[in-house]
Amino acid sequence: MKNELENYRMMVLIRRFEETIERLFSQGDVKGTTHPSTGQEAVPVGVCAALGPGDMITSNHRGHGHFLARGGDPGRMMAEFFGKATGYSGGRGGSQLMADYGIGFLGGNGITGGNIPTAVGAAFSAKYLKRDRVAVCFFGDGAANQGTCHEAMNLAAVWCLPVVFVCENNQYAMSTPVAAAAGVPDLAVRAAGYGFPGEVVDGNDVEAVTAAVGLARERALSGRGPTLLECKTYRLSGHSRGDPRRYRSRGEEAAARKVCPIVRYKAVLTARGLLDEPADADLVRDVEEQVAQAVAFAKNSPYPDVADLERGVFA
Amino acid sequence: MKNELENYRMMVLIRRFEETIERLFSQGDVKGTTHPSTGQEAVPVGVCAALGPGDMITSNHRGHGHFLARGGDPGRMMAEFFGKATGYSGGRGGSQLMADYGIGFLGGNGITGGNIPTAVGAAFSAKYLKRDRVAVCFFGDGAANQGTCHEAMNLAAVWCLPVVFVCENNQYAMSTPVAAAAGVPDLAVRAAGYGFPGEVVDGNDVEAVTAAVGLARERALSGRGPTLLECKTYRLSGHSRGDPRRYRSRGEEAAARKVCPIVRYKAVLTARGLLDEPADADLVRDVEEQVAQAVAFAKNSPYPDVADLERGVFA
Amino acid sequence: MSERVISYTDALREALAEEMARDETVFLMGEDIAEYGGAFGVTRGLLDQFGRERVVNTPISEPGFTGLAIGAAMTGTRPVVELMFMDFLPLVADQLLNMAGKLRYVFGEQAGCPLVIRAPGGAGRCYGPTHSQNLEAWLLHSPGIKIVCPSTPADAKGLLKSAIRDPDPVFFMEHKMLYPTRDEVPENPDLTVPFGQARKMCDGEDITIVAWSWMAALVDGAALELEKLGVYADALDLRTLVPMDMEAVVASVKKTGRLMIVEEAVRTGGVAAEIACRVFERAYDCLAAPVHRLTLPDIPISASPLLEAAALPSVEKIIDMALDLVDG
Amino acid sequence: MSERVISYTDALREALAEEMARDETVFLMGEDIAEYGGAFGVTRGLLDQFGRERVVNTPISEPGFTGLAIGAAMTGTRPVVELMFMDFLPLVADQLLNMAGKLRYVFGEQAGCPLVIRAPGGAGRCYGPTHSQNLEAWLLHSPGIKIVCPSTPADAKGLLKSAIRDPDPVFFMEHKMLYPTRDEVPENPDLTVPFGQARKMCDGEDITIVAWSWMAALVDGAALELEKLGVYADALDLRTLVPMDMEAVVASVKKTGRLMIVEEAVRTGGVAAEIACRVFERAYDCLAAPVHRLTLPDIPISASPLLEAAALPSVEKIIDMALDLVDG
Ligand SMILES: Cc1ncc(C[n+]2csc(CCOP(=O)(O)OP(=O)(O)O)c2C)c(N)n1
Ligand SMILES: Cc1ncc(C[n+]2csc(CCOP(=O)(O)OP(=O)(O)O)c2C)c(N)n1
Ligand SMILES: [Mg+2]
Ligand SMILES: [Mg+2]
Repeated sequence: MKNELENYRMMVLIRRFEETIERLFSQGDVKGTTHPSTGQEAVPVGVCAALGPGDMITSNHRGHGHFLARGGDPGRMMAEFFGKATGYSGGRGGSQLMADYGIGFLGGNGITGGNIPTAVGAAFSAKYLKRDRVAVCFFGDGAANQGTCHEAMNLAAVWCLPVVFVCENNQYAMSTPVAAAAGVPDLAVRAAGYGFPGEVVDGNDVEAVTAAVGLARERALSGRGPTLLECKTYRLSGHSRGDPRRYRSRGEEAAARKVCPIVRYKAVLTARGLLDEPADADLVRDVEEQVAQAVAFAKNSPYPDVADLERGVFA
Repeated sequence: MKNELENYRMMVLIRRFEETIERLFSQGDVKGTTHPSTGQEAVPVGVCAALGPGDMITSNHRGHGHFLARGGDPGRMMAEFFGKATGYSGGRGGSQLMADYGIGFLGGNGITGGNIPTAVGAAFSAKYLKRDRVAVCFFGDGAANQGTCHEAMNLAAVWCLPVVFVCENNQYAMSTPVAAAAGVPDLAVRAAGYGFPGEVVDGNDVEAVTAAVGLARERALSGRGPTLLECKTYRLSGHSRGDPRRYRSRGEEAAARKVCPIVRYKAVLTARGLLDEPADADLVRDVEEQVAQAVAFAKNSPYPDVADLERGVFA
Repeated sequence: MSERVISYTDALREALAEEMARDETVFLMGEDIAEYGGAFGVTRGLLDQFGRERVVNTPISEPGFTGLAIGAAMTGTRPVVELMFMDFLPLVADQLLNMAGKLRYVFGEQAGCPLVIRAPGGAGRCYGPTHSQNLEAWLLHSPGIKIVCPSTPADAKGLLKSAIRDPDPVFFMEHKMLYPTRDEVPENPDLTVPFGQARKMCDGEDITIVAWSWMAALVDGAALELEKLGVYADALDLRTLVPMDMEAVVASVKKTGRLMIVEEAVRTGGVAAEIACRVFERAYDCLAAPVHRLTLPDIPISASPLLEAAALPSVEKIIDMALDLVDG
Repeated sequence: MSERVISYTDALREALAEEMARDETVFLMGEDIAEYGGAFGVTRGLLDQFGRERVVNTPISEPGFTGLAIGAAMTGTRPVVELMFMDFLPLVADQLLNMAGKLRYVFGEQAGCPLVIRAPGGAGRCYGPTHSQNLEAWLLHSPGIKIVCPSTPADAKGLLKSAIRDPDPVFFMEHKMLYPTRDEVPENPDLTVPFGQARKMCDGEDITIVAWSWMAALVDGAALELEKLGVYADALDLRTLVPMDMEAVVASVKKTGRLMIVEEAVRTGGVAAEIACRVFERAYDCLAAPVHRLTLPDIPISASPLLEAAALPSVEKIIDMALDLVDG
């Protein structure tokens, strides 16, 4: 497990990164759309802290946190938003579609639920090639109602594959609250329909997430198959750029902000004597500097060559 | 509930109908393929005995029993196999695609799992139009692993729709035993993942099926939503025409044949004093006559007019 | 009597509201169409007006709720389904191809399926590879599905009303770039626009230019520019692809002898190929030059504004190709 | 050295076995491919030969196991997936269009996807509306997917081997009517058939006839008959649609001046339209007559033998249309 301050710093980095992206969008510096993971930082950070270097992740539309926590370079990510040649996808993918196979990040996915079977496929390869690694899939409460989720979980169960299903239940799929989208309050119970364990995890407690993933990973590596972890959290931002959030109250958001994973972990680390206000201020300043550098890198990077537009469809 | 002898007779009719179809195929009288429901007769007969006249059924590829039990005309069904103009679909549909909306039979479906959402749609209409009726969906153990099954069940749960999901678990999807296709032995447990009741039913006991559907129907009509009934049964025939059944032993089949729903119900009715050998022989002869008439009707019917080939795609 | 000027989005909403008021069996279903009003605001306000029973938010289950809508359409209601992006058409393609489009042909007249699927296609907003596609060519190759693709607010309203009243499954293609466009739209709730009648955007003798949806709007603009350059285009907005008004296209080609088709989709296997092929079949002798197709190259659509624009047809590219064809 | 005569099915099986022996990362996945050997027996015996780890029976979950196969192909294995019928392509269309076909373009060279999807298309066996379709036109309009469609046992073997070795996603179209056909097939396991090279079935000056898959076999037969009638057809089997050997088609049309395309799919929006359109674009001046398309009408395929045959192209219909085109 990474040390506590590193994890705390990563959560702050994700938060600042998302806030910066939102600002750049509203200033018109970057185009398209984006799905911030503000408020959900403990899930990716907690998950990635439990993973080994060979493990593989498939991500969804709300994947900046996943990528950063797995070691994605903020500069190359930022450059992707700016549509620059140095972006992870050279401007072709944008917010949802970046990947770095080298660090086991198999990319985001614009199709809700699309990345669940691919994670199971990565787990299939791992088992087939007898490599000691697991696949991890990040998906939302909304994606849990896609058919691909059902099929992928059942396939993983039948073949006893080393995969950890991480459902980030942030209470909403766009504007739709979980209660209006699923017949059960806890999506974790669905694991029983496939014959593997499902567990509700406090997704705003980074250490609880790491602990749960650690056990699930052990299970997977020892050949006992998949686990579903439903990490309950809250998306503090809008669903995507320009979401007026008419479907919930500002009061609900304010309450959630008070128990956000960064607020909570800061209190924990302070209580443990690992952090104090000056150290936190330093850390935040350092993170801000890192994000500013990422933006500068992106801005200073060249645009892709339009002459290459038709290159790369096939090998 | 229909009377016992009527249900028994219907089971015998389905058996003879399927056997006749198989013979016609092997003689080359009819072309294409077919999926016999031999051995599963108690499910459709038990289900339909519990339904009201306004209720609606969606069927799958193995639907002859469903259609006959719901009141389909054996002659027009047979004519469909022969590709005649008098067939339910005028020769266009064949074995899998016949319908009679007038008796609440919304048709078979060639896409495994395709008919599960449509049943939920029929239930949606019933609720929307405030009609006191339920929709019933017949699907197999194999279809339970399709994404559409998951989505349809969750939708029915969330909107509390009047639908009864009847899973005919006949132990195999084509050659694949349930244990190789699903992570759990009882598919009924999956209902808990949607928040409605799921129950394992002895699908070779026609009265048990009727009783379970009766309760599920009441539940649906009183606004308490869907139910999943997993009816355990056994397909005595091959999956489809020309299946050498390499995936199971003849011994297993012989054992199943001894507890087939017709054998069992005959014993029950005999014990109740409602049936004896002579009466049974009469009944069987009567059924055989009915099937023979259906074949004669089909054979004597005209072929469709090829000039109409392009008609009827749009209203 | 002067017409009101409203947006394409408002025109669509008006059509929905009018048809819902006219026919109680019409209901709306889709992801985030209630409080949120749909990703592009088309259904905004309809929840308040018609209630939750008729403006139904769905879970994210495209194959499931499309199949459900088909089942509903088979049994007495008229679902109007919103698919958040046309890129998700593949998720419901089985339901459309293998069920909705085959029901009537196979089961006969008992099996009506008055279903409308609305979905916004198209690029131009930098939404990237999986939120920018036009896939109507797949549906063109799927018997039993009508395809409607309005390019003006008035057509958006009139064609959506026709779609909802139609007894058959209709795929109703909207476009992200068209939503904010504004124009005159009749208020009369009895007015509809019939299927299968192309709209002549511009009259000319030099070249026929055929398009639909957002590309028709671009062609409309390009035709004006071409006029200034002394090139007179006969510009047609097809409005519906199934049925397709080939009479209008052929008549125009007979007049101009030159045909150009503008399609916002990858080139290979697109709708333009079918149109060109039909023109060759019916007006072979009248063509003074090969048909020109202006399309996307056979690549995914990038998120970057630069790469997206480079791939897409534009007014400039239309003008250049038209000049080329007329000179050539 | 005389070649063996084996069936198309056996040739496919041989290709699978050879490639599995050659490369341990190759595995098979699909419904009922193990004990049952697949609905058409292609994989029969491979379970015994390679074991359950490499011949993997799937639950009925087409979108799921196709997505899984993509994930596997992204991470070091080479899945060869059997889709029981090509009619189920829509169920996996999202996986192919929105994922497999876009990975390399978007994520770059790191994102190889050496995936093969095998599926039998076609009618002729009275399997009815949902088990008889050819849907390659959809894939033609989906960048990033190669399309392979052999019509002979030798090509079945050689092209399947190429497909398995290919670094990109390949849709490999088989055909129910071709499975039992028999012909000479090389035994040498190193021989492959490259993509993008049409096969000249017959040399002639009067008319070019282009086809693929089962239709190529019909054209082959028709060309012989036509010869007896004094009409010499230049008959081309495309073998692969992506990449497509337009050079061969254009060269032939330049020679004959007449083009006919035979496609076993509904007419509108089919592959034939694209081919015709490309020929017009590249060899417009060489055409002495309009291109003719022989296809299915725009209807579902019936189960009845009578109606199915009435809808399908046949040797007779090919001959009639060819005569018509040559005389016209
Ligand atoms: C197949 C598909 N349907 C719909 C969408 C549009 N969409 C993008 S994200 C989203 C909500 C997803 O909710 P959830 O899975 O809970 O993830 P969250 O956004 O909350 O992180 C929707 C509806 C999509 N991208 N793909
Ligand atoms: C989408 C789809 N996949 C595969 C098939 C081929 N197929 C037809 S029936 C069948 C088995 C279905 O099994 P189950 O649901 O258990 O029903 P049963 O046949 O046992 O009645 C299969 C694989 C199909 N028709 N549709
Ligand atoms: Mg969510
Ligand atoms: Mg079964």
